[in-house]
Amino acid sequence: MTTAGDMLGGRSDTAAPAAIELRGISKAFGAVQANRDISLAVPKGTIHGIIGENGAGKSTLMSILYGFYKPDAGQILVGGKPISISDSQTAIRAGIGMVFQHFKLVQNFTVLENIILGVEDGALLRPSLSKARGVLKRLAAEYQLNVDPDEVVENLSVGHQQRVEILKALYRQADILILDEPTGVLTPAEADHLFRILKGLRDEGKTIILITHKLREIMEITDNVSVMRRGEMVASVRTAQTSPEQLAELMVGRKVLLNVDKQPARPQAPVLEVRGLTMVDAEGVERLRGIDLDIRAGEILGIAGVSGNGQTQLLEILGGYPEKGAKVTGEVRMNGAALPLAGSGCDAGQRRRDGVGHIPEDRQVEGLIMDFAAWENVAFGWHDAPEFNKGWLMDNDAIRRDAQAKMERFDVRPRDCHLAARNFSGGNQQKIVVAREIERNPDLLLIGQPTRGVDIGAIEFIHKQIVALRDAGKAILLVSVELDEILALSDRVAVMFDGRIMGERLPAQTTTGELGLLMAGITDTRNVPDDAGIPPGTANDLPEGRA
Amino acid sequence: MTPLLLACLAGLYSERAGVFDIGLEGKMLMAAFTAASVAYITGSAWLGLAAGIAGSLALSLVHGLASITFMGNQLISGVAINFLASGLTVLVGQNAFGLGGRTPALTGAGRFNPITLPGAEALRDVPVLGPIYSGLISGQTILVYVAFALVPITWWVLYRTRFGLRLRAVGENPASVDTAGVSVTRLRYTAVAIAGVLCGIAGAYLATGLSAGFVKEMTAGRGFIALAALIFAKWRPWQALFATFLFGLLEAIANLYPNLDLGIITVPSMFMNALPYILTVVILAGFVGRAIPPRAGGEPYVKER
Amino acid sequence: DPALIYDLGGKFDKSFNEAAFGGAQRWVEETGGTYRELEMQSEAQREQALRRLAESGSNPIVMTGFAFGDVLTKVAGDYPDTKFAIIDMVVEAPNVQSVVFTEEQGSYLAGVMAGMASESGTVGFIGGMDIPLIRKFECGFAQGFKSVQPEGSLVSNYTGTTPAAWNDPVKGGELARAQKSQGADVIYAAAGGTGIGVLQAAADEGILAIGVDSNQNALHPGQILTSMVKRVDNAVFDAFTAGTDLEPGVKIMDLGAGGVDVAVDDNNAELVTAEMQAAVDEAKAAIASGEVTVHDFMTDNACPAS
Amino acid sequence: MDKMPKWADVILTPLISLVLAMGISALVILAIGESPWMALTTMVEGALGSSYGWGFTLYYATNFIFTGLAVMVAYHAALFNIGGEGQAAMGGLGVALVLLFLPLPHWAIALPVAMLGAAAFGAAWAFIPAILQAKRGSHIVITTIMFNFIAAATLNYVLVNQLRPTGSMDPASARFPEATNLPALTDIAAGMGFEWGRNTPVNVTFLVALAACFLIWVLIWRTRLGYQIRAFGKSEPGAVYAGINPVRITVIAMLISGALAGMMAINNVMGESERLVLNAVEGAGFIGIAVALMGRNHPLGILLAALLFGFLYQGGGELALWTTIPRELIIVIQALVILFTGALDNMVRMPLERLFLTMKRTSRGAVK
Ligand SMILES: Nc1ncnc2c1ncn2[C@@H]1O[C@H](COP(=O)(O)OP(=O)(O)OP(=O)(O)O)[C@@H](O)[C@H]1O
Ligand SMILES: Nc1ncnc2c1ncn2[C@@H]1O[C@H](COP(=O)(O)OP(=O)(O)OP(=O)(O)O)[C@@H](O)[C@H]1O
Ligand SMILES: [Mg+2]
Ligand SMILES: [Mg+2]
Repeated sequence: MTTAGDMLGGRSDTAAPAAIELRGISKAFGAVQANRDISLAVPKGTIHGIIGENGAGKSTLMSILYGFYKPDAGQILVGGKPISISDSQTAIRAGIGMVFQHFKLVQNFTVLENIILGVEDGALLRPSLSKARGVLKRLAAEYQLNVDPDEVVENLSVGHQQRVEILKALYRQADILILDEPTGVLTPAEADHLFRILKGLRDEGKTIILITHKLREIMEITDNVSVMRRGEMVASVRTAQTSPEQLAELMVGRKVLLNVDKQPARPQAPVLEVRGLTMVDAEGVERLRGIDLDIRAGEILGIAGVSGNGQTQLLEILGGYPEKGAKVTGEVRMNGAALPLAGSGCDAGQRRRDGVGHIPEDRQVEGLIMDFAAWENVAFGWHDAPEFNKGWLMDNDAIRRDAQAKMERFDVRPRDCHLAARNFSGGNQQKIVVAREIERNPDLLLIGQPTRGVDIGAIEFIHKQIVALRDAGKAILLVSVELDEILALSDRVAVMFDGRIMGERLPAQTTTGELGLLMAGITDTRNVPDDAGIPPGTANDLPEGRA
Repeated sequence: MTPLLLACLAGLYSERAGVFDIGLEGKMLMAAFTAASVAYITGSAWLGLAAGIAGSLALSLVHGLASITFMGNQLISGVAINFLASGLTVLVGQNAFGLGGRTPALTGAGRFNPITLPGAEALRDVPVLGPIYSGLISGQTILVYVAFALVPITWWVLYRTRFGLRLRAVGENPASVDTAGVSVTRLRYTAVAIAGVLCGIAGAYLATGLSAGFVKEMTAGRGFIALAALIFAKWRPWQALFATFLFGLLEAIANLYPNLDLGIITVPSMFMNALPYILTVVILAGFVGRAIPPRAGGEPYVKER
Repeated sequence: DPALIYDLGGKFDKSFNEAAFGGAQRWVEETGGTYRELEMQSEAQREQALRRLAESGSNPIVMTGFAFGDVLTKVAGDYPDTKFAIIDMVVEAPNVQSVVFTEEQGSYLAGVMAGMASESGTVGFIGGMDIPLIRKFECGFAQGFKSVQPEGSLVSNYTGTTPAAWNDPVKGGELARAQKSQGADVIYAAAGGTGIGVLQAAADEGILAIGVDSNQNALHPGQILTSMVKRVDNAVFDAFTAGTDLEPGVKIMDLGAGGVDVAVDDNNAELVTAEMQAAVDEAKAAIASGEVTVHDFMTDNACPAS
Repeated sequence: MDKMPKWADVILTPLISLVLAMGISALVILAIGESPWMALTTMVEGALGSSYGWGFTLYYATNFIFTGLAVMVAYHAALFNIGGEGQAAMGGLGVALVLLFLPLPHWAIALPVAMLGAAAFGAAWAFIPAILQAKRGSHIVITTIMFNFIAAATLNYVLVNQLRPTGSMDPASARFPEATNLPALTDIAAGMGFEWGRNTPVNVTFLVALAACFLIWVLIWRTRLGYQIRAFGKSEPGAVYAGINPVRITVIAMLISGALAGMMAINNVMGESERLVLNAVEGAGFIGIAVALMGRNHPLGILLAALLFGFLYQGGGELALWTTIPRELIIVIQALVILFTGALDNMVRMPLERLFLTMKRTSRGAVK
């Protein structure tokens, strides 16, 4: 057996032991083999990228390293010495820190309380808190990681919550920092800022492991990169010696088209007209502040923006289910007829009858009932449809036939409509939702984060379907935090910030840099260089998702 | 209201740690029984108290096993514990004392007797404060003082100590505690055990303080009222004191006016008896609004599906 | 052999059923006979128990509690050769003896004693579940009390509306303390297991209490004024002794027949003054002669004294 | 995909749990100095040994089927209805009012009308907790508990002060008219020419209960409403996205639940006692929770679990009647059954899963 170090060639020949080394790690969850005989060595003072499809086992591997899961087999060496990481306490003591894909913060605790949780000095809180306050101040200055220590976490934007997670690790004096998909929730500027911090940490001699689905980030920041597929480590290479195309192929096991192939749009009559849409939520916070939008048949309007700037509210209102207790005003017309924004007639079922399809932002919470079989999910939301019903009863046979056909056309794997939704991988779950909504042929399709956390192979397929629907003359509203996706799919791009549309651009005539500024609420975008972030000083003080 | 307060605080510890506990009733009942039995056999209320705590703790352990170790349904476990206590107390009691589940009456040192606080007699004649001090504050059993002292103590533990921080965290997001290197299991067991101890004191107080022995089903729904008070208090210690005080007050009013004569109609005693329950519903509906329980409450912490 | 069926409260309810048990035990001691006994577990079992006992040859079959009335009416006819006795309820059938007690009379005497003993002029009554039978106790007590202290006041409470009301000594204690704070210095408890808490609290608080059904004077010697005894034990004993010759019809166990009484023994001798005893005797005589009729709450659901 | 076959999850796990519960019960019986074997044989003999025993077992099971179904329907909407006790009590009131005050000439007419009365009253009693949960977020567990107490008080008041015939000791209503008495199964059997279960209270309601099982199965798994209830129960945000109104589903599910609990009164009030007595429900509402959970919230499972609890009830009753073992033993056994099958089921399931997993692995290995 070769060690992971060998695969990397060069560096492992040096005398210094790897900061961290995994040997033959295996882990199964019940019948799912999440990690199979994985070996990996990460040299000290480097940034190591890990990529792989959804469910390839990246998070599992890192969680094992952090003592969150116990491996079934294998060995871990830190600084060349084998250690047994039985729980996170051991990992922390060994100098490992981890920022999880799904943050592990206590939502109603303050930043300070979250920071000291588990590493309090002594039985009383007061001394720990005041010590932490001091350290936090120092760390904030050193790494430009400002957060208000007394703010309650649930009031922070996701970006700031992530800062808290990083500060947590730094407060624990981590030498090895693991970040699991940290940029999924950040603006380009925030991501840039994060990368600067990571580079700084590396230059201090810390070791960083970075998981991401974005090949651009891998190429930009990592020294080495490892690729996982179906629980196995298929390659570890020097970043400088590879290319995005090669990585994508390693990941999926076949050639992948990284760009969307589409013809120019041929927009027709307007389908959706939104005028002066405002929304004040139950707590009295104004989430939408006068939105005006038009979407014509046969075009895709992309809405870019950091999550939490009102996109969710916009989708929910258009989808017919504004948040409980919210006050919505303004006008929404669909094919010329006004849609009710409150009271009876304003419900998701009615919207569907009016011709609105909706791929929700969160497939697991909204789009699917995870415990329902795939066939039941294919009727979800459309369960009133006449073809699914026989008098009082639901026509389950018809639904199953329909489900089987859709799964066939959308290549959902495994092709078993009796399987519960939770037993499909993320990409296939998303395909079920996309199939259900697109195949109804809606006049207007609302799409929220169509490919969030979905791997490259599935993204390619889903993008094709969206474009096909547009070409069939339907109107599409696409909300995504992925600028690349927005730019690739949209015919027009609107940027949302703090409940407002900051501006509209044509994809061909803008850059990620310009959009990034708009996403941060800066409308003066005259002298922005292509693809660049914003000037350093301002990055820290990006406004939170909502003020 | 003392047993109510103790049970309410017991529920507070458990539920703040994310373990719902509708078995408060059963634990109190079991404690009342073991306390009365041991106090009768040994003639010592203190040994009775210890036995009460032990009895309640045993059921807490069952609850912990079901809801923490085996990740079972916490509500079902609570229901089962209530049944278990209701059956076992009588079964064992009948077997031991042959009185149909009653324990023989306790006398003397077998009970907790009121203590007169220093100066109570002297101050009796001071206007206003005198009667309050000597009549209300002085002359309670030691367990009452314990219960009331537990309110600030609980507050302090919860908000000022490391243990409290972790306890609250584990009820909100156990994964955060786990990834901080602290054992979720141990924390939750501790919380459930504290709940056991407090229910134990409550039950012992019922049987050896407020009355002189055990009678079957003697908790008579107090565990459920404590639960309602806990929700009313939104899982906070001072509010728990206030909530139990309110329930005590409602009951006292119902006791004072068994048939409320409103001039036109006389409210029959049945309704005055049900008044605390009716008002609970009204309060839950009107004043407390949505009481948001600890976020991880009721859910076992499952790491690997 | 005879048989005895206890009502849902159970054999050891420290009150009514337990008194019946005592009567059966006394019969065993005196005659050396054997008997069968059953405890109910659910409503549906009543009929089952009656039939099974009748079919297995038990005779006579004695049951405690009005709740049997309905099924006995249904079942008695099917077993003409078996004799039944039911306590606290009238069932008209040729093979049934119905034993009823004049609790209002006994409670009247208790009321008289309470009236004599009360210095504050306020006495208390604590009932278990709020049902007519217990109202009957309350009403008799009120009349007796008012006969001594016409201007006195009676505080009355019921523990609850579910069967749990019979088993809540803590609430019994609380009610007793609440009544004391309203001035009551003698409290009559007709509340099964709850009553234990009332008697205890009264003893703790240094006021007097009155027990019920069985003689409970010994629970707190010197602190229980008296107990209104309802001689269910005698009824059972008599029925067992009569055996198959049990006489059908209504048997009224009133004051004259020794069915109800107030207990005076060593435990409360000090509390019962000569005057008090005289007043009780006088009341007894008056009731026996018809000079005083104690109103029975059950006849019209109303009580003249409250 | 699954860790173990469905049959193992649905049948083997509860069965082993049941055996464990019985084992501990045996220890308890030993501890109080009695013979577990004798107890078991008495129970089996008394509950299943004769048509007589079966008559009672089925009678109790009928009660539990209704309360179990009630818990189940609410549970599918993620609502924990602990109020079956109060709803069944109010259902009894509904039955009594219908039968006492409407002139109903024949049981075949009286039955559906009384069912309506029972269902309406039970549903009404579930309505307030439902609407409070849906609109104000008042915790349904607490409100339904409170409503149990309030139902007891209400019933007490009505029975003592309104429905009780004057002069009667018994806080119970008058007997229902003879014509409305339901035929017992024994009468039906006699009509068909054989003798079965003489003097047992099981009556046509048992057949109604069986029908209810089937109808509820259809409702939950075959109708649109059932689909909506299940979807809402699994994910409220999902339901909202799909155009399912949470308030509506909460209220409807609780109304059905309350109606089912109320319909239990057909069995005990109309079928057995033929008048309304205090405390007619006798804890069946709480047993329903255990029945539903043991029955995995499926009507077939509920039927089986109800039979089990009917057996425990009748067998336990016989035990208490004819031996010196106190009746509380049955409560202990019930508690253990609930504990092991409901809350500690993973104690059995986890090792079983591991077993099946290794079996699968080794067999797969063998094939290779
Ligand atoms: N939590 C789970 N419980 C049970 N089975 C699961 C679970 N997660 C995944 N599986 C099973 O494991 C298989 C592999 O899942 P995984 O997420 O690795 O797929 P994938 O290769 O990443 O697919 P995709 O690219 O569509 O995300 C799934 O198809 C599913 O059957
Ligand atoms: N706690 C768990 N219990 C059961 N199965 C799990 C658990 N966590 C992960 N899995 C399964 O293990 C496999 C690997 O999951 P993992 O989260 O490591 O993938 P990943 O590479 O991080 O995917 P993603 O890119 O979606 O984050 C998947 O099939 C997943 O469903
Ligand atoms: Mg996946
Ligand atoms: Mg991951």
